[in-house]
Amino acid sequence: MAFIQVTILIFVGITGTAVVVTRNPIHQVIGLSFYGIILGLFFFILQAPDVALSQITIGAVVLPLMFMLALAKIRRQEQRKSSSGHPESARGA
Amino acid sequence: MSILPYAVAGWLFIIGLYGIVTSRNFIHLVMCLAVLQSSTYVLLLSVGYRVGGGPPVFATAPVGTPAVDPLVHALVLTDIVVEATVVALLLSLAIRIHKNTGNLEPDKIVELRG
Amino acid sequence: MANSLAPLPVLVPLAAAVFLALINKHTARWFADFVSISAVCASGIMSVVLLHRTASAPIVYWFGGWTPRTGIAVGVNFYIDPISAVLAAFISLLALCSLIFSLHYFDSVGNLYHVLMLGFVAGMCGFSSSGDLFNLFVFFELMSISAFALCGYKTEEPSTQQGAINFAVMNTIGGFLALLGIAMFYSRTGALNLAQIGRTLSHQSDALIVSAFVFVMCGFLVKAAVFPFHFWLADAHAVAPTPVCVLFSGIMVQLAVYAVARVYWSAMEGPMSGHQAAITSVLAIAGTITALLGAMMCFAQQHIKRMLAFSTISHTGILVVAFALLKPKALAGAALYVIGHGAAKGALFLVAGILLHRFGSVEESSLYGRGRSMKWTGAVFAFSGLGLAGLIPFGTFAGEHGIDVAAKGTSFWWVKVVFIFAATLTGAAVFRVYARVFLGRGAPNATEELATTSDEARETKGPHDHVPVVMFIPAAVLAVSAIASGCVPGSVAHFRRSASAFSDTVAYQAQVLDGTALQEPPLSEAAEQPLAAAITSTVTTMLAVAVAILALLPRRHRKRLYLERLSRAFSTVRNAHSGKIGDYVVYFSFGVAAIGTVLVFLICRR
Amino acid sequence: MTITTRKRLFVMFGAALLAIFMLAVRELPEFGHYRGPYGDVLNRETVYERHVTDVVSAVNFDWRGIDTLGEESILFLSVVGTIVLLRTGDGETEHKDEQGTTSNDDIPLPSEATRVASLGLVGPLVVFGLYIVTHGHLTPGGGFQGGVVLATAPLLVYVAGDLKTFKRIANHEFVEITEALGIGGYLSSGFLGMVLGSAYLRNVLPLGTTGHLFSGGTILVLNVFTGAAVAAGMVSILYAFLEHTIEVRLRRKG
Repeated sequence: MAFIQVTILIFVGITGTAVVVTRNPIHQVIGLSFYGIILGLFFFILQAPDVALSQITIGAVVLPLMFMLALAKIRRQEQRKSSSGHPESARGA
Repeated sequence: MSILPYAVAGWLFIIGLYGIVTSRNFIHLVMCLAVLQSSTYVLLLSVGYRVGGGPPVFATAPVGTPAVDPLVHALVLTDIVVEATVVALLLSLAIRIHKNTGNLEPDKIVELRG
Repeated sequence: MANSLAPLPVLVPLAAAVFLALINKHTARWFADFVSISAVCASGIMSVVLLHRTASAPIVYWFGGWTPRTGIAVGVNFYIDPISAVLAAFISLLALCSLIFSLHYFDSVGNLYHVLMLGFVAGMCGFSSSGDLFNLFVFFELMSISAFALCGYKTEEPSTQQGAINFAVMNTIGGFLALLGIAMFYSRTGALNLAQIGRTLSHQSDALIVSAFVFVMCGFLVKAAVFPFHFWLADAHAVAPTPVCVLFSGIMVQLAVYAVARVYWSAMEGPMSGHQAAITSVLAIAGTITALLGAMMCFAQQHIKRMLAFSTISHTGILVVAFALLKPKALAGAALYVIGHGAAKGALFLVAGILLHRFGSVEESSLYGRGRSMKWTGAVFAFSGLGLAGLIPFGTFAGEHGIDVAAKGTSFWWVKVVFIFAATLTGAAVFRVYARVFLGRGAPNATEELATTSDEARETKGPHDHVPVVMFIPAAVLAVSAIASGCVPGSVAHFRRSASAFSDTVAYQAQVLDGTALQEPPLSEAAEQPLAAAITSTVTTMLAVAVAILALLPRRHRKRLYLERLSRAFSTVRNAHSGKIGDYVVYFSFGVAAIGTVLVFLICRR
Repeated sequence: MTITTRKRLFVMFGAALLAIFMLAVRELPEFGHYRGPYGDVLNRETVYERHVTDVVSAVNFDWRGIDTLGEESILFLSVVGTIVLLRTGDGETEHKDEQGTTSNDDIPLPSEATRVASLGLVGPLVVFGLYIVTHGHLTPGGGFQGGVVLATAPLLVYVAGDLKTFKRIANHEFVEITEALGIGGYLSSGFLGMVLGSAYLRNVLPLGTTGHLFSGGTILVLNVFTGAAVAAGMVSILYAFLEHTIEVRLRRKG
């Protein structure tokens, strides 16, 4: 096994673990994006350009973007709830 | 050393499960699920790799050049799209749950019991 | 090509779904109903035609025309034998009933419900006929995705999302565990086709093969809701729209067991030969626990949908036991059982849907006596309850009898007791609800147990003072099918023959990879004692009625009989069903680790 | 169970699980020694049989085309599911109660430089995406990758702050129709083979010359349909998450 493969693999393991143990979702999203890039690199090294391209576009861009948007949406819901004792929150409870 | 890629795949699966078990936030939980899922990519691509093989593209290289397994690449492509869709669906569920209960903590939402 | 019908039961619903999405904004509700019902009908009719054609030999259909080359499968195939065709036809029947039932349902929403339903049906049909391991995974995900969305459909209630998220997370984890297993199979054999995997593996078995099988099996068993993976099912059923529950409980869960059986007999039969005892004992124990636990949990429920969900868990446990016996005869019984149970359970869920429509509640205590005027609906409910209890001549009776016969003479003869227990308790729960809700018997508020959920929001609009015909008829049809499935002359023999073909691994591999047709397997008619079985089934049903009556006794009588203490002791088990996804994942990892350790240890020690 | 209890239990079971997994993968062929035969057959045959040079695309769109159809359907159903789950229910008045909260909206409008840069990137991005989609059978890439690249183009419009245009591009109706057309096209091209007397998804179009753009028969066609479905699917999912924010920002701008 080539040195570069070992290095990147270990890096994959570490970043993956880091994404999981990061408890703050916003930091986690950044970690996830980074993780996506590392995985993409790993795939590239494994001679899988198709997958690497797909991983970098989806795993490193679209997926974190989805999380960002979801977080933004949730924050907005929270703001709305706190700004005016909104009936909507009462509905759910 | 040669089982390192497999070990990493197993580790990613377990650490993803660990994240889900200990999660206090649905968004965090979904991201752990994404990590768990990436274990399948690593395993699939690793089992199809061949030392000295080129990419399975024969645009410039002539047919017969040693190449890695193209099949697992196709499987992983499918898998990646599946991941994105599952994440999208779970995130919309999480947004909904937050909207209805004002809460994102899995353990605090105990409507269904017993 | 003569068999060009083979992929159509999947493609037609899918095409209808796409078509409906395309014209979504510009079409009326009735048109969407029309398109989806005709698509499901068409899919069902084609499955029946296929069933007819498979009578001579199973159909192997290669997508893209890629037939295998010198034994190497280069494409993906559908393998349609009588059992998978019957399942596909049954999927269509259930989907048809729930679509007709939903004509009055969801008045407020657009046509996306139909799109999801059609996608769900397509996914299930594909899952039942695929002969390729990765393709199986794709269809597994297809049906999962639509099931998640359908489950979370009633977006207004907080419990809905909780149930849907538990469902989605557990099943996704299960799916990817299965994919890990698939990758392991692939790395060893270089094949994804089940027949080719089986042939390449031949008789070798080592830790890799065993754990790959364990991963695939456990991944699918998550969907089958086998202990300890069953926790999500009750949550999902309690919150999913009632017509969707019919499909969840009636066939989706059972399909997962079917897939495990398919994988086993097409690929794992060789590697596991000589180790059957290990598989049998592990799975029989898991199935037994599932059946017992599900039955007890079922009886303890007040929420009717949740109660029926636990009853499904219990009956799936029976199916798993049937598979664990690894005998064609048990398999035939199981196939019949799936139909009989699915129809009865579907009818029960639809009656629950009618109750929800009329009274806006599916809580037993709050419905007390309110169903007195609904004689016919009540009759359907009680009648289907007889089906759950396995009374002769329901399909469940014939199925259970088949499994019993297979278990006889093995060291697993005692599963009969488990079956009786499960049938008694699940039947009793239905009868108890019937007596309280439709007859107004027993104490009005007989329960001091923790109320599980609050009232559900209605799923319908419009007048609620009568039972609409379109809601009643599907329920009645399903109840009649439950009994009809056991009465079709020759059906038992037919299922036996199909099951022995199903479990003929070598013939399967030859047909898929070499294209050699199967010979008709000889019909082995074993001596049976239908009389003894009939008596047992009658006694079981009477027991179920007796237990229901016991449960209806006033509290002081129940105290004297120690029933109260019993139910208190059981509360620990109930509390384990906490609704917390973290807990469920812990149980899941326990289950996989336990099954894996035991099987690897038993099979691979040298 | 509390989280601590769960953690303790899981450490035990997870370790057992990992142990089984490691025991199993010890028996795998050594890393880097793929043994075939499936992949090798594909590598050997694809160029001759299908006149395409990217084997992965041939696997996705020809050898195992039904998997991709299933996967497109998964994407399609998940888009439908997302829309269903995020729909505004009857009892809710989402769009009417914004006056009090718009001031909390802290997303700044982009600077002029960002605007120009983002909008300037849209063109090349679209061209790049189309290139990847249409050359999927020749070089790495294809419907998935190109589709995702195309899906990011409307997002650049969003980043540039041109919300009205973004809304026009990404509104549900347009995107849903593209999505349905993409997957519908895939589904119906499959019937072509069936109509011509062969199996579903049989590649019956002329295969052309290896290495040319118009080669590979249905592989190219399916690639394009997949590109449309993936691009539309991704835009629709992102739009479903963004919808509300856009409404607010548009209102604030006047």
